[in-house]
Amino acid sequence: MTLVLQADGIIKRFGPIEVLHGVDFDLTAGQIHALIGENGAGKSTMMKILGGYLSPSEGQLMLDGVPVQFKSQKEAEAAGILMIHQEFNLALQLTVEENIFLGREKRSGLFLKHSAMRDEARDLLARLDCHVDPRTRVGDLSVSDRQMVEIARALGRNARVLIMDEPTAVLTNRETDMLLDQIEQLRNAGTAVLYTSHKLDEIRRIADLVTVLRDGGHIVSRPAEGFSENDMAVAMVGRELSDLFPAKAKPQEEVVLEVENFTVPGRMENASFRLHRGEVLGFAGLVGAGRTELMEGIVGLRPATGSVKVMGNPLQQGSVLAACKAGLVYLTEDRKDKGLLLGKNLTENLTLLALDRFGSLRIDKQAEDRALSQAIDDFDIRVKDREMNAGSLSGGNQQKLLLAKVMLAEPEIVIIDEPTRGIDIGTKQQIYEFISALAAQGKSVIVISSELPEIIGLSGRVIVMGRGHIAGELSGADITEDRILRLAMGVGEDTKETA
Amino acid sequence: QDANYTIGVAIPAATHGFMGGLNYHARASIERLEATYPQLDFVLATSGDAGKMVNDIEDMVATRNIDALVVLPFESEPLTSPVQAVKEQGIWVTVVDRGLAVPGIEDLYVAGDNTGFGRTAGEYFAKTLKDGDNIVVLRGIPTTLDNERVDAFSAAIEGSGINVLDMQHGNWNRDDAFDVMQDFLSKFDDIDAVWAADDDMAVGVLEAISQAGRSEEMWVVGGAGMKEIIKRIMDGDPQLPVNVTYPPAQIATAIEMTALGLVSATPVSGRFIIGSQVITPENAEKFYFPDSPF
Amino acid sequence: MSKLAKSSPRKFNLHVLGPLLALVALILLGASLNSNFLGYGNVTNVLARSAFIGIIAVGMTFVITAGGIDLSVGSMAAFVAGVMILAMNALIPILGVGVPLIVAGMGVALLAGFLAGFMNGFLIAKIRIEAFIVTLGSMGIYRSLITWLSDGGTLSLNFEARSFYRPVYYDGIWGVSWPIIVFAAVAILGELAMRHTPFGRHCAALGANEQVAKYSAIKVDRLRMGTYVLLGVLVGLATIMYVPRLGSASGSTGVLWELEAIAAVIIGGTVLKGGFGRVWGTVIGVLILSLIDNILNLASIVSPYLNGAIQGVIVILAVVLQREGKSAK
Amino acid sequence: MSKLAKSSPRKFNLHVLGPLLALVALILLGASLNSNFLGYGNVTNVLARSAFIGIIAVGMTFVITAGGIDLSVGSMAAFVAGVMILAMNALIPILGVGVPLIVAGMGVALLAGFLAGFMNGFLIAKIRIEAFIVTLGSMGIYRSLITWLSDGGTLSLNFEARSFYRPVYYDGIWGVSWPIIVFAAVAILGELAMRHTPFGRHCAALGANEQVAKYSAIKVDRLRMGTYVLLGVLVGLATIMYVPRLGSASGSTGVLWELEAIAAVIIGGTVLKGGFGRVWGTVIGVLILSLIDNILNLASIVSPYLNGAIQGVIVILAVVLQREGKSAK
Ligand SMILES: Nc1ncnc2c1ncn2[C@@H]1O[C@H](COP(=O)(O)OP(=O)(O)OP(=O)(O)O)[C@@H](O)[C@H]1O
Ligand SMILES: Nc1ncnc2c1ncn2[C@@H]1O[C@H](COP(=O)(O)OP(=O)(O)OP(=O)(O)O)[C@@H](O)[C@H]1O
Ligand SMILES: [Mg+2]
Ligand SMILES: [Mg+2]
Repeated sequence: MTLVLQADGIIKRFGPIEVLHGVDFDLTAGQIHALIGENGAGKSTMMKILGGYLSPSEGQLMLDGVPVQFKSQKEAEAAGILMIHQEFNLALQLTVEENIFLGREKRSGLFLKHSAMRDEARDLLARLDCHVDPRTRVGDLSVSDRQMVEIARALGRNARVLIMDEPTAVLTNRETDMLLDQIEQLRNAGTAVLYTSHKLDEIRRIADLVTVLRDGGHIVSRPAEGFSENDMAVAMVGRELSDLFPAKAKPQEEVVLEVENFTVPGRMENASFRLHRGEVLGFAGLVGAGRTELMEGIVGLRPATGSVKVMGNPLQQGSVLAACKAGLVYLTEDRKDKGLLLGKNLTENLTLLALDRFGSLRIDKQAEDRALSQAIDDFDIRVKDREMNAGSLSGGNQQKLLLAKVMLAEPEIVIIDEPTRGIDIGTKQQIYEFISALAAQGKSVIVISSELPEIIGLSGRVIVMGRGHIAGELSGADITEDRILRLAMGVGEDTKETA
Repeated sequence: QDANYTIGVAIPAATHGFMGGLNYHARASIERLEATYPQLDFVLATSGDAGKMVNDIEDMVATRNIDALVVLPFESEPLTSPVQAVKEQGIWVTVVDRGLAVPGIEDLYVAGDNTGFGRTAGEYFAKTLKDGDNIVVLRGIPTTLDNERVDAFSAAIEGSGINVLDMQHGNWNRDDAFDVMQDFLSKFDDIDAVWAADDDMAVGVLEAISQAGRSEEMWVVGGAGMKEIIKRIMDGDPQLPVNVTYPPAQIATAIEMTALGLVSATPVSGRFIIGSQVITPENAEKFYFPDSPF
Repeated sequence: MSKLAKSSPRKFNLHVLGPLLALVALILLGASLNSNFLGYGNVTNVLARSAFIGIIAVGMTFVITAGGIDLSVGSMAAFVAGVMILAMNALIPILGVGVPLIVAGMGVALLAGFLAGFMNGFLIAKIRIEAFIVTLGSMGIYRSLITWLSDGGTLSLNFEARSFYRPVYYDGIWGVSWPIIVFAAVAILGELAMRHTPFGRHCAALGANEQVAKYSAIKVDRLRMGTYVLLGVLVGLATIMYVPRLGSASGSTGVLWELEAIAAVIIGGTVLKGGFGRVWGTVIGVLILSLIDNILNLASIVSPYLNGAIQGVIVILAVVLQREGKSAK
Repeated sequence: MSKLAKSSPRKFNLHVLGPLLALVALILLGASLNSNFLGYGNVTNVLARSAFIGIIAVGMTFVITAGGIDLSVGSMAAFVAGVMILAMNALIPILGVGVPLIVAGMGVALLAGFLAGFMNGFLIAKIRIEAFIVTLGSMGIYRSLITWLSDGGTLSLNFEARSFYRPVYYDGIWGVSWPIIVFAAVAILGELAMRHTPFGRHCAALGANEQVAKYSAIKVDRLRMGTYVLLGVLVGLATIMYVPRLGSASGSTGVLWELEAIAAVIIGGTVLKGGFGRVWGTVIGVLILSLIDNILNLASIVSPYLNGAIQGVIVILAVVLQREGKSAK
């Protein structure tokens, strides 16, 4: 076991703000080292430093025992260190194949070897059991497919050190399994892997060594053996965690949302369902099931046919504003491209959806400020400086900001697509409590999630979608992983297969 | 009355007053001629730059089989060889106003007299102003013909003791002239006369002067005989003592003579220089075309 | 934008002050070159001249902030002026020369501007054609329409009407002429709209990321259209100030105003790709541009042929000053 | 762009065919208006004169694909032509009139173009100034430099030299004149470079997302600079074809070429905001533009004053055809 990359006493400041206070860290060939911590703990920052995207304010990096300073990410890459970003790093207008080979195209003489690259891209994706055509534009892919492309791209360049920042945040279990297998293969092939995720079971499954960060400080590093999920959670959050899921509220009779044979052309067909006041309705399904499309259609973001009634009144089709006024809002799964203005400050992002509440003619800046403070404690958003751009919030905190933005519109019905994507366990708990609190207040919530425990723990009723259709509905005690998966994959009771 | 003829007319686009007038006279005479001579056919093309003008001429030759070309070269140099090429195809060539770089290409040359234009104006200044009087000059769009005019003007006032405070380009444009004159006025406390060299510019200049309330102090000489200006000269406006002609109607003359040459046996080749005359309140009437746009 | 996002507070200041510094530098230069430069007359001239481009540039700021562009404003202004003049001349028999006539003329101008802006906006927002192409097209269209209306020559306002209308450019209150007052008003309102109203916010959001704007319940098409209509109306307003100056319009009216307006906006620190706009910066940009001309005329330092070159250099320098902060990154 | 990203295959076809349809429509129109339209003479004329803008527009395609813009090409061409002419006139005593002189002239043109492009590229890529401002500035600079060099008049090539040089525009091989051959060559090479070389890809990546390009070990600054240099050299090449045609350069040479070139690029389907470029589309765009002029000359349908309007309408229509697919979304 040889040390490949070491970091001693890494300190990182952004302007006046110190976000890492002297973190020691090392990566060993053929070992998977997991880095865990709350949102904003500094995981991504640490990884970016190791990957050469950021340079440490203080402290020393050592490659094979020799001190190094990566002037740019290129140098790190030259040294065989590769990083998969938490936020995607793909050019949307380019095709999958173009993205995978960007900067290292295969060529014969001057010209590109298209077919060679296309085949290799296909193979790489196949290793992840992802079967998108390499010629499709990345912009046309679902988030999860995009993530797969991002990973395939890293796999393509056989690295000595592979840094993965929450690669599974947007994946479903099935895809996650694929990925984890690949990672284990890489480990066995002698790659040093640095891995982070908020899904502690994954950590349990693949990590050899676990390091916990809290508020930019190094808490512990210890072997994964005998480090239970609960202990990890405690080490991360710094307090005992009570039961993750709160008690389910009892829905009322009144139907607040009624959808009749609703179709989003080309994406999903003929869905009908009802949502009751005070209910938490879960939508489960594999990637590509069309849940997102259905919901986007309902709130008027996609051309669609079918009838939608809110509180019994038909909803004007194709107008997000109308939906919002009717008290129906949708929280997108794609926080970076559809959720937040990364280049704008927190306030402008927070109030964008509900701006009319801050004065129809003149925006009341004080009120906005109060709203921000409110949101910061309500959702426990870790901001170092109120003027910072949304883009420089940590991933999980961006998700919280997005949640706050949507809730600011005080909707009667909230559709949350992947509510806890990239959110730490402590905060997850807060959000779950928040969701059921909403239900308790007589609001209604639809939760789309690819994390079955979440669906199961939260919803009183679950609608399962598969291949663009509603495959079935489960409620009460019937809501189990097994039955959801079967419905999702459309396999009968007897054949027990795990795809 | 047997054969049909096509005459191509290529002139610069109406980007400022004078060219506007020229375009007007061209179209007017074409209508007249088409009415009188049914066997005549005209192709009129206006172009914003030399390159486009060459394109137009090429097109006329290639697709409209013209028998004669009347051209007011956007610039002399660039059009010389293309027009020569046209001539070599045995097409009658009439050149208007701006001579080609190589003499003897055209069959007929009708032109105003740029040097004369500048000289006439200069002479008027020289004889009207006293030694030591101050004038400012507004130049047109930087072109050879503008240079010719200004050089001739300077030559004519040479030694008269008039000193030229400043020359700036007003680009034959009212707004630019207005701005330039405003700045001249804030820059110089004593200006006795302005050579605006073009009536469009004169309009802007007069406006600027009256805004500064210095109308008594100086008079203005424009050029090319725009109808509004002529009118004011007729009415004896002290600010506009005279004007110098540079007849936009010359294009009409050229087109008519060319047409005549085609339909009748009248020999029309040669050079016709339409000299620049001084318009005074006395003779102003005969230069006044109320329905011309210029 | 991403650059902007990154520029940290300290650098941001320089970025903000850039255009201001350039302006001050120019003023000092001018004052040193010519004693009349800071005189009432010259200052009034420069400000009044800036008004046309200025009023238009304020509108352009919103269009660009929302991620658009409009190349047609110059010829649109010429066209609107032409229509206004024709309308007024036609109305004299009915209304006679007097306030009603002027008001009618102004109405026509604003309406024409509104319609022209609406056309652009419709093609861009609804039919979804590149703003660049649409406005390049309409630029040609309006330009040749005015040439056609004026028969290649100049459309002039009836003489009496003109003398009656003239004060709207030349007079004012307390020695401040109307164009300046209107420009100032438009600038202040624009600044307020950009900084303190949902409209300004939404423009920035739209320019920054159309998707996010859409997901935030912003009526993207209507908003985008709104920016072009606003610009059109402001062009109309600018025309109202322009016509009384010389009382005429021709094919050469307003040539290259679009470039000047856009340049002013960019010099002012608005981001060409959209997402961030600054109205006061635009105002400074406009002043910088007209001061350059003014100074070049006041001090005939070099061959007038080189004026363009000097202009170019100064424009670039003004922006270098401003970008300094960023280039560091 | 995001729109483009989403356009599904079926719609994409129309999007691809759009410009082609427009071109075909124009050709049919022309043929129906005038029998000589498809004649050898006219076709040659149109193609040859498209060469200048065409060669430049191919370069512009790369600049725009990489997320840039260049407004200076028109005046750059004029300036380069001027320099070339001065150089050749100066060299005649030394080299005499002959092939060496022509070669020397060509060398000068290419070098001048290279340097001009380098200047733009440097200011944009290294000093990080908005491309729009830099090139707007250099547009003014080159324009007034040529006016100054030509002392407000026209710079003309010595007459013998011109007669010797003239064939480079008017002659060719197998009845195809040189400008057409060169244009074709540039277009084909450009298409290859865009589609089949890393350079083209990297341009698209840069235009699509600079961060991503940076993190993919692409030397972003050098690449961006490269696009402007390439464009500069192509401007030089275009000049080499242009000078023998008119044998002179003046302040009015190449006015508005930049707009024509950019329009051609956009009509061709390249995305103005960058990230996607199509060279063959640009070629079609260029042909569309010069056919419009040609057809307007073929049949004096309307008052020449309205030509601009017709042009504008057709340009917009050409793009509508192409955007059809998207507008559906
Ligand atoms: N460019 C920046 N400017 C200012 N602060 C920043 C910047 N980037 C990150 N930060 C701050 O550094 C802290 C650590 O961020 P980081 O992204 O490393 O958290 P993280 O552990 O990855 O959280 P998550 O699990 O949500 O991804 C956060 O408080 C974040 O706001
Ligand atoms: N922006 C998009 N453009 C084109 N196709 C998309 C887009 N987003 C998703 N798709 C496709 O639509 C189908 C459904 O999308 P999506 O994967 O979001 O469904 P889902 O059920 O919401 O799954 P998840 O939300 O877990 O990703 C998939 O085939 C996906 O590839
Ligand atoms: Mg992170
Ligand atoms: Mg989804």
